[in-house]
Amino acid sequence: MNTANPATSSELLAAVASRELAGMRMVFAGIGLPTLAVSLADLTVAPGLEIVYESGVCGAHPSHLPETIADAVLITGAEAVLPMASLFGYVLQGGRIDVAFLGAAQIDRYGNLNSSVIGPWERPAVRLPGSGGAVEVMANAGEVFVVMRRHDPRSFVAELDFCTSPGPDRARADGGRPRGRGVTRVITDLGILSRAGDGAGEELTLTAVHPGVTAERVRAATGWDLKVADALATTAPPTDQELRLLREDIDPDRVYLR
Amino acid sequence: MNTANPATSSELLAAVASRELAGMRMVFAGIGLPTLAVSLADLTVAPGLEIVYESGVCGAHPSHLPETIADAVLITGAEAVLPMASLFGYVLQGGRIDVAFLGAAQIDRYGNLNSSVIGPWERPAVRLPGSGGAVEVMANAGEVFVVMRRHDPRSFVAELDFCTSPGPDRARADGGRPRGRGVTRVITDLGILSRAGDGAGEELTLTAVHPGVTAERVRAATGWDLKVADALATTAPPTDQELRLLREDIDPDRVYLR
Amino acid sequence: MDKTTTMSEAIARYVADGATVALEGFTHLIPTAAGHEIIRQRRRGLTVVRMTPDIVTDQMIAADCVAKVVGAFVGNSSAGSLGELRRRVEAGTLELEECSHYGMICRYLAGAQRLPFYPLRSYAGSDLPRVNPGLRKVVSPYPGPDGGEPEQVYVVPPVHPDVTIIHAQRADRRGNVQIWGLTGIQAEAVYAARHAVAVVEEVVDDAVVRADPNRTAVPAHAIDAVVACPHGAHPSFAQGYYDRDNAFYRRWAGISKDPERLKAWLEEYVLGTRDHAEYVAKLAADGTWDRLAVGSAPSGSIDYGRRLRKEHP
Amino acid sequence: MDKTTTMSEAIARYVADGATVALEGFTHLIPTAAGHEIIRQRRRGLTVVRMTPDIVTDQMIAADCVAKVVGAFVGNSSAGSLGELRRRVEAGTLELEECSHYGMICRYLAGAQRLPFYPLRSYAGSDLPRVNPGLRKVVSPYPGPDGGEPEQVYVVPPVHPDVTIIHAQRADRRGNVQIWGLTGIQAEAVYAARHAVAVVEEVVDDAVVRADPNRTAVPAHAIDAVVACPHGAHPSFAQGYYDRDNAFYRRWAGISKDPERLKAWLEEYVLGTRDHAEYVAKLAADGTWDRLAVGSAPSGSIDYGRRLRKEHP
Repeated sequence: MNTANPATSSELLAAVASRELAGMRMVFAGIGLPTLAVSLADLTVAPGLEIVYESGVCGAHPSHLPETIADAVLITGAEAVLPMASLFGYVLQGGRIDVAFLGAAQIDRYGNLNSSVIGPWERPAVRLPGSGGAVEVMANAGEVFVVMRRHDPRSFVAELDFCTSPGPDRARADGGRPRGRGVTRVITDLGILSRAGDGAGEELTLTAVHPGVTAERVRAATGWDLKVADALATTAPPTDQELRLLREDIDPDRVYLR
Repeated sequence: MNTANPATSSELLAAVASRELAGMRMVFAGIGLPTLAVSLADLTVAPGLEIVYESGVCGAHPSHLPETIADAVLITGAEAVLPMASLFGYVLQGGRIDVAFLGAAQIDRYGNLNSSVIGPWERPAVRLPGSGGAVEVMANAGEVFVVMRRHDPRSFVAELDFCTSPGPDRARADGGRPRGRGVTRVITDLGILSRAGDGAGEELTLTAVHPGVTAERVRAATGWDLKVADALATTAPPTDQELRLLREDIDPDRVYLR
Repeated sequence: MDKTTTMSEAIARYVADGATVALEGFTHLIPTAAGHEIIRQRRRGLTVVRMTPDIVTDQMIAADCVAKVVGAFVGNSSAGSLGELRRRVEAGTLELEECSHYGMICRYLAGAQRLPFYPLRSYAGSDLPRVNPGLRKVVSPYPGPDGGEPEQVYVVPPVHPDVTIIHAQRADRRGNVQIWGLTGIQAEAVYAARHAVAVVEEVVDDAVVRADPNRTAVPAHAIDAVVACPHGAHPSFAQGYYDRDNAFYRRWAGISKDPERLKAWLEEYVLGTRDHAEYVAKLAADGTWDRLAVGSAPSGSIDYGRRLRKEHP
Repeated sequence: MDKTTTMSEAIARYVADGATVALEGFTHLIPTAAGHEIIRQRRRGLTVVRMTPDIVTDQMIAADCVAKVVGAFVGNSSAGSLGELRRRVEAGTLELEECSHYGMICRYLAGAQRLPFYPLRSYAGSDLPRVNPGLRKVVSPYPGPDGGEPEQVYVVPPVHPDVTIIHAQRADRRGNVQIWGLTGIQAEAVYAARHAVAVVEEVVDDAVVRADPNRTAVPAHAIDAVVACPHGAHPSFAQGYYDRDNAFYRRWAGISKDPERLKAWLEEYVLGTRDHAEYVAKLAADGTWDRLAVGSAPSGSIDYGRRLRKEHP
């Protein structure tokens, strides 16, 4: 660890997320921390990792850090640009995505996500952007990682105000046959919550805390009675190599490392 | 009429078919006589008529007379080439075709078509090519013209051996809601059979005979008790202009004017 | 047939009060200039169909053109909220039909293919079907993958806009539209619609289009009007023509948060300009187009081949 | 990852006895050379899936590779019959699953989209559902267009080939496949399959592909093997590379009508050649490639643009 210039919270999140991508081949990701995590994984634990963007871009080779999933720099020099019907139909629903990153305003203990409203849908206190492709990503990706910059009880709730993107338990109860395991990792500013995602009724469990964070602090920041793993780990902080790659190669202008 | 060099049967068929295209905008056509008819109509009664080929070509400007619906000369210089899923899904099933040309081995009095087998399907006496896109064309084009070079009882049958491409009556009896009117014109070497196609149970009726052909001869060549229109017309032979266009501009090598 | 016309005429002709109007373009090639002209012509009671209702939708809502929004992502990209849309939805004064990205895609696919429904593997377990009664289930007529119970899947109904408006890099006068970079869902949105207007950066000679027919995303037979309108996608971008105005997206969060500021912005930039050319000139003054200018990255040329002999090979 | 390999290795690896093999390419870019290698490797019991089973299918049937054909048009284009296919179907010794063009397209669409069924507006009133039990009906969950009875539509089941083989103009070593001219149903057939092999006229540098990403019909993530095989689509054509051998199509009617002549043709041209390069050399001797050579018709180049400034616009 670079003790002269220690890791910021964003750098920690990016490094931790990148390590979870070991062995993955196809990632469905948005822009921001996931971009950093995937770029770092490509240079470390998952060489050849390909990001697919819902805009249709496959095999991007951007000249600049992209600001949106449709940034012109993702297109110029890309290996392929698919129409959106093909991207969503053949690549995502077709079952070719190993892991996808999602965000949300609320998450519950099973990894169900709300990105639609705070309050009642019909007359919301806060109208949020909505699903976008999240409901599709949850149903069709092999597994889903969620990155939450702020771990607090307003986001980690016992009851979602609205379930935009259901995990596999809810999907099966409604007669669906989801392809994937739902949310298997939630990476926050406090630690990592995990689900294997291969059994019914399985809850997110605190499996690691970041250096200096206690399990009690994470439980207090969670709106349900959060389970803690017997073998609770402490996250290894970013290595010098990870920090160097993030700071010098991947995001030298600190666009997402803010 | 060019009395020095009278019209061949192919020229007559092409000219007659072309006149039926007056007022049409989008034609779905194969190669051969339909090509000639559409090209002639574009130069006479239906300027701006567009042929769509099931291969995906729209707005072709071929340098040579095409030999197949996928001929390279249809592609080079075309206005658009669509993937087949778009051509069949959006253009044909989407309901954008005014009229389509089909051929068949057998046709019945309602304009149902067989292009699959002679004899029982399970063990046919003759295995024919099958539907190709014909069943889709019949269901989705506004109307269908059939060109038959040989009007005989083996092709004009009381009972099809197999119904590959049903007209709207059969489709509705099976719960379908066909978009179009089915076969409205059958143009043969003897004359023209017509259906308005706007009522149930309507039969093909002999509405015109070519010069020198009698209604009795057409009825004898037809495998069912063919109705004859009260106002039976005699086909106007190709005009000098039609013959000149066909011979000099459209098919100077007589590829399809054989 | 020459289908070129002015924006003013195209909107007057194809966008009536109360119409269902699809405006498509996913981040790339958003038909902003068309939305502005709809505002100038003070259309009312529109249903706006758009996968990602964004700045131009927010502007149309603020200008009181919109009764209902059908969409999947009602945010200002990742740059914050759409202030006016949020205010009205939270106040209950704007109807929102909430869907998802692939749900919207499938609604266009069903529309384009004239299907009564389109199946997809979304929605099972979601609250979306509870608030959107258009999301329904169908039981497969085949045995399940294990030979057992047939699968159930959700389906969406077709959407058939009265008009779809898209923006593109170029078209010929007949309406063959060529797009590169992200092609999104434009072709499906056009084929689903009763009429379609293509707004383009440039109208080009027939020969340019016909040299590369695979580049044609929408053939002329599906287009009713072609409008030349350079920079008509701003603040979104046109690949190879100008970059996205990310600064404006960020500014919109602030502008749209304050109803008075939003009103002033509309007065100055939309209602206060006669047409998009004036809007473009106005933005030129503060260096917008210099800031968004892009360099060259040529695609290279491929060869379609030409038959050499007269006879068939 | 470099996925280039030889035809021999690609077929040995991805085409097993009894496999379901889709060979796609509608008139254009038919993967003939791959079919010939399947014959050379004496595969048995294959199910061949192809919209338009044609000459290469007839050859594979005659070489006893094929147990079943799934297709929509089993003719030799407009040049006559497929002799061997007809003989065997008429004799009851070859299973044929008969479909239609759009039915096949929808089966690939269902396969690519991992759907249990795909709806289409064909088949009502046809005898095809009587002989193909895969063609079934679904009732729409929405009211009919007039607000009345819900519509019934037919649906088709997905097809999931063990391998799809396509021919294309070019690919990079990773397997990004670029196609121009007729693009057919190749992308859907690839995405529907468990594995996919791209046979190409040329393997090109990454930079060539990346200069024009919209030209990529199939991205690398869907391709397992890339085989360089010039003239591998003969007697069909490769737009811009060589024309269709119409004379050979016409000759095939005669060759395939006579089982002895057909057998001799296979012995000489397929089993008697070590690989496609030998087949190509053999045909060069009688001037085939000169006869099919094409001139130039360049597409022209478009511009993808390049960001000039370091910071975000």
